[in-house]
Amino acid sequence: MAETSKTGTPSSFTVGGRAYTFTDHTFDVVVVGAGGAGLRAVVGASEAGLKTACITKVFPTRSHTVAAQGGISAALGNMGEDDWRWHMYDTVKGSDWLGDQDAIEYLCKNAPAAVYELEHWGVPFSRTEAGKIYQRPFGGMTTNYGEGRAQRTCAAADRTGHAILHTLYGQSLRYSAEFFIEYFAIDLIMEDGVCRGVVALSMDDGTLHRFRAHKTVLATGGYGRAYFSCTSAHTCTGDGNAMVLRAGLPLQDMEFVQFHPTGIYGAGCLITEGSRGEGGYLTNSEGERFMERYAPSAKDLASRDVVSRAMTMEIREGRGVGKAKDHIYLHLDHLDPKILAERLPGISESAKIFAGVDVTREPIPVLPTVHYNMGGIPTNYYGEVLTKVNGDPDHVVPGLMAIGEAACVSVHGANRLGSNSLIDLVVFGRAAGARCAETIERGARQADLPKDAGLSSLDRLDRFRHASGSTPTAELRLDMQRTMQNNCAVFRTGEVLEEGHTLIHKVWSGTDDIRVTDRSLIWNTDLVEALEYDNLIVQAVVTMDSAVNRQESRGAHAREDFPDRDDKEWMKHTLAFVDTNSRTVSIDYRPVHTYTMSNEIEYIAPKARVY
Amino acid sequence: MVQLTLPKNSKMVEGKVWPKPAGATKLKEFRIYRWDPEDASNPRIDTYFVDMDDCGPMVLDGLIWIKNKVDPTLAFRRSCREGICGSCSMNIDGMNTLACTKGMDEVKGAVKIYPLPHMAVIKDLVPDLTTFYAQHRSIEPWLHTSTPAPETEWKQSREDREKLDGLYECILCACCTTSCPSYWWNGDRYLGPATLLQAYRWLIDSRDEATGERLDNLEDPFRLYRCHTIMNCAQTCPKGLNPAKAIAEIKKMMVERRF
Amino acid sequence: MPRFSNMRTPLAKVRGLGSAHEGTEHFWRQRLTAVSNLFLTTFFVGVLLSLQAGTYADVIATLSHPVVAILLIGMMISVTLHMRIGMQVIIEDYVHDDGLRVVAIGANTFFAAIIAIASVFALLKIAFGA
Amino acid sequence: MAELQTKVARPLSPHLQIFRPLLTMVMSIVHRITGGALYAGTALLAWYLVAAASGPDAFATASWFFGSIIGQLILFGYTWVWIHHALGGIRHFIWDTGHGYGVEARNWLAKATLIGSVSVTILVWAIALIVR
Repeated sequence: MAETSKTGTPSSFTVGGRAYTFTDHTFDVVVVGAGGAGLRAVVGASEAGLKTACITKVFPTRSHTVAAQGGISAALGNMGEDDWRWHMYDTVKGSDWLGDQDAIEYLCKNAPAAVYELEHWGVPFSRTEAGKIYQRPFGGMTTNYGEGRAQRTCAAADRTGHAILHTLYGQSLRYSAEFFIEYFAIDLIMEDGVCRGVVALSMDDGTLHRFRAHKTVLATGGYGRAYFSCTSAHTCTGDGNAMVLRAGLPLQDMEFVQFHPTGIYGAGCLITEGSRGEGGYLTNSEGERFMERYAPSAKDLASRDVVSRAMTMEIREGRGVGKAKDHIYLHLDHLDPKILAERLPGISESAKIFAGVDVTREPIPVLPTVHYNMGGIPTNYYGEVLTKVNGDPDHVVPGLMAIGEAACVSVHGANRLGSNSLIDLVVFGRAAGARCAETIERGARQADLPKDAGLSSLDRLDRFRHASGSTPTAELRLDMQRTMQNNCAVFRTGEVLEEGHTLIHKVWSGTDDIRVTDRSLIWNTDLVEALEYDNLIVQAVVTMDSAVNRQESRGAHAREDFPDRDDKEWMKHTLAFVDTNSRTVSIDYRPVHTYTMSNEIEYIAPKARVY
Repeated sequence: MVQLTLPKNSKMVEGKVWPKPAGATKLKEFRIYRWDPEDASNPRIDTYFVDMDDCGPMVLDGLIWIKNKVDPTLAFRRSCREGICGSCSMNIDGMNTLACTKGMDEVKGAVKIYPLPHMAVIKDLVPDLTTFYAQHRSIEPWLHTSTPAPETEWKQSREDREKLDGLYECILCACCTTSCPSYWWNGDRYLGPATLLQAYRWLIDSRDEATGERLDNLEDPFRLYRCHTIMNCAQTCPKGLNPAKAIAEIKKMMVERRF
Repeated sequence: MPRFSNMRTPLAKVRGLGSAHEGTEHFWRQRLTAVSNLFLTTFFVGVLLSLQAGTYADVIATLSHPVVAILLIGMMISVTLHMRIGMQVIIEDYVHDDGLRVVAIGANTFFAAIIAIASVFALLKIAFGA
Repeated sequence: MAELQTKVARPLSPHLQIFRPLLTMVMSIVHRITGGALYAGTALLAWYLVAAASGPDAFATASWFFGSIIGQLILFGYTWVWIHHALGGIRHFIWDTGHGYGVEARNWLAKATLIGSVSVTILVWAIALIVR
């Protein structure tokens, strides 16, 4: 520990008999993650003249935002009358009234400006005859508070996420933000409840880095890979969520996991809801358009939880298609091939590659597949991370922010509407950048880091690097994924969840026996996968335990033993804390914000949710 | 002079043959390029056998199967596994492509896998793409406008928007660029097919107001004119795009603006 | 061979010395001479075919005909221009040492010039009947 | 990204050694080689013209050489080289206009160039033999 770095903190440590040295960096803002939300925050902060770093484990355009297909919602009114208040109503209803209405108002009101901004930066949106941004219908999106069908989802064919992410990446290069690409963030640096920065491993050369910042912004995405079958990328391991849990902070509403109705059977790859927006429909083994029974008015364009549940019901009642009668058909074959080529070229390609199906002739075999995590790091609509301290449910954690799928603002509540995630990314990415610009004095001196800053990260890294148990990471991961898939999926009962609780905790304690084979530091994906597994398992555990705990059905959390929504008892956010030493979970609650942000709209009171 | 052979430290040697999975009936042989940065020896070709009955259909599934069941030290990039993120680009069966959309059954005999060609190797199948990304950055891949932005969107006709089709879909996987012999020999100065395709994407965007400056910056014997229409780029692009054609369109614009 | 040391940032390396703002002239001239080559060399092969059984006197008579002489002089200028550009591209592709490349490109120009001057002089001499 | 910290120099991944030889790539190489051959061959052309200008004796030497078996072989080869390069040039013209980039088109063009160059060469020499 001889060397002292420019942060005034020792930069060399000996852990497990091995010496590790930190390279130190000081920034005004450090954004972890380079998906849609992260890049939007990077643009905002760097444009404001803040010294900004972006740490990302994959090159920015590889982030999972790139796979978003259908579009981004905003009440532009390009394809008929529209109003952000209607958008807000739909979002509140979609959330099954668990969403915070002040945040939802912020989202919907700022959506059009955020989309125009993207367009001005170059996103190649599809166009109307008048040269405006093309908008398509999406599930749960209505006009006039549930009366008509809205065309609100702005699309760039069926590659909207790709178009947006690449544009945001280009834009982020304009200002002098510094990218740390293929750096794997290990843990937050916390001091007395304040976030001081983050520790990361550079995969390129195996060096360790400490980033000190006024604000650390987590934009690390969801944790779909806790499940066996998901539309999420291999890299969707919710690293930021896990860092927050390890820092003693809570995650919110983790029991709400969205299943996308149309993942390709087997492969799990996504087929956008936009395909139903363009006229596609689902059928069972009897060739029946069964959604007409479950959602007489919205039919195939009901909200995702409703459609997924209906599909699961059909399969359970023996009306699934295929040899094992375990999936459903999505029909696009009645659509004009020209429309398919223009508006859905990407999924036509995916269906060909992953299901061997020509969409102009045959239906696509699909199955509800894990897609999105409504839960995450609790924040306010500035993107500041919240925790509950001494009964104050809105205590801001200084220095720490979270945005995107990692965060739980909460605008999606118990169920997110399709195309509301992309708008969430850019609106709150923008908000976070603006909040940084507002609250940080450019280049203001930062206090020295605590003497042992990063030491716990080194401990964790070294422990996994030299882990010599008998269970390979892949095995533990598979156990976790199977448990989550079997015991914490679309249909939930107390019994199944209790069993899941036992099983997932067993997997968790099995982590002590993990084996890592590769002892190197340069591009050691064996080690990184072990760290990612360790991140996933805590999230899986809190998901399961939060689900056991919530005794009602709301949005994506549907329990057969408690089939109804219980606003009296359960109109509240779950907070899950974890003690990683004793491997225990404790649950607490935050009230749902039953007020709006301004006088422009009144609180939308709960009512029955029918599509 | 150009070096057509591999430098001494890069010549490949025969590596380890890993044991066949017990009890498997349908095997697929994988021959994979390995190089360990913490070891001074030359790259080697390891042989693995994948149990096709226990594994998904794509080459990426095979690689993950090997990593999970046989050899966790094998390093490769992967993310979306549906051909949109561009992480798992590598040379499979002699062509650059994405492991996630390449079916194992498309390859006759052993599946031979190398990193993207003529790149510095960080480890195993992971090449260093730093220069590639810097090249993409150098063309300023964002919309340049000076006219104050309208309150709503810039208008764009459907015809003008259609011109971006076949260009904006690029996923920056670098398959095309690293398939180009011209890029192999002059990758430090030639921008390469992917970057030029991206350049053209901004050149013909009807909303962009810097076409002239963009052309000025490209007009260079090396940056642009190293393209000799060898066509490997078009042949190898896993997204079916045609960088060679985009480059031809840039050259056309260069000539047209002189008359 | 990398043009710049490893301590430079990747962007600095890629930006290099900036754009030469040229190359289109070369490209265009290459195409123009290619077109003229196509016609002129075809004509020349025709001339050769007609002359293959001829005597020295026949050859001189044909080559000194004004139309033939003009077209062949044109061909030699067009061919040498075309081949000089072509060879320069090859040199730029394969010769990476800065000094050597400059020398090679210079030698290429000399070679093309010698061929052009010698052939044009010979054609003029035949045409003017020395 | 940080500069390289490793002690061991990174190897260069294999390229020509492993990349599948595609028809269009091979044709591009052949175009370049034929161009190089034409380049060298202009020296023979200049020699022929200078010999003709120098007088009957010099011309006789040149005529003898081109009439010899080696000379005839060189001329035959040169004819193919010239035609192949010319047809390759036409292929490039098509590409310069922005056409012929599709999979079928570019492979068809490559094959057409090859078949064309061989048949036109034979045709030219057939004419030469008939005329002679």
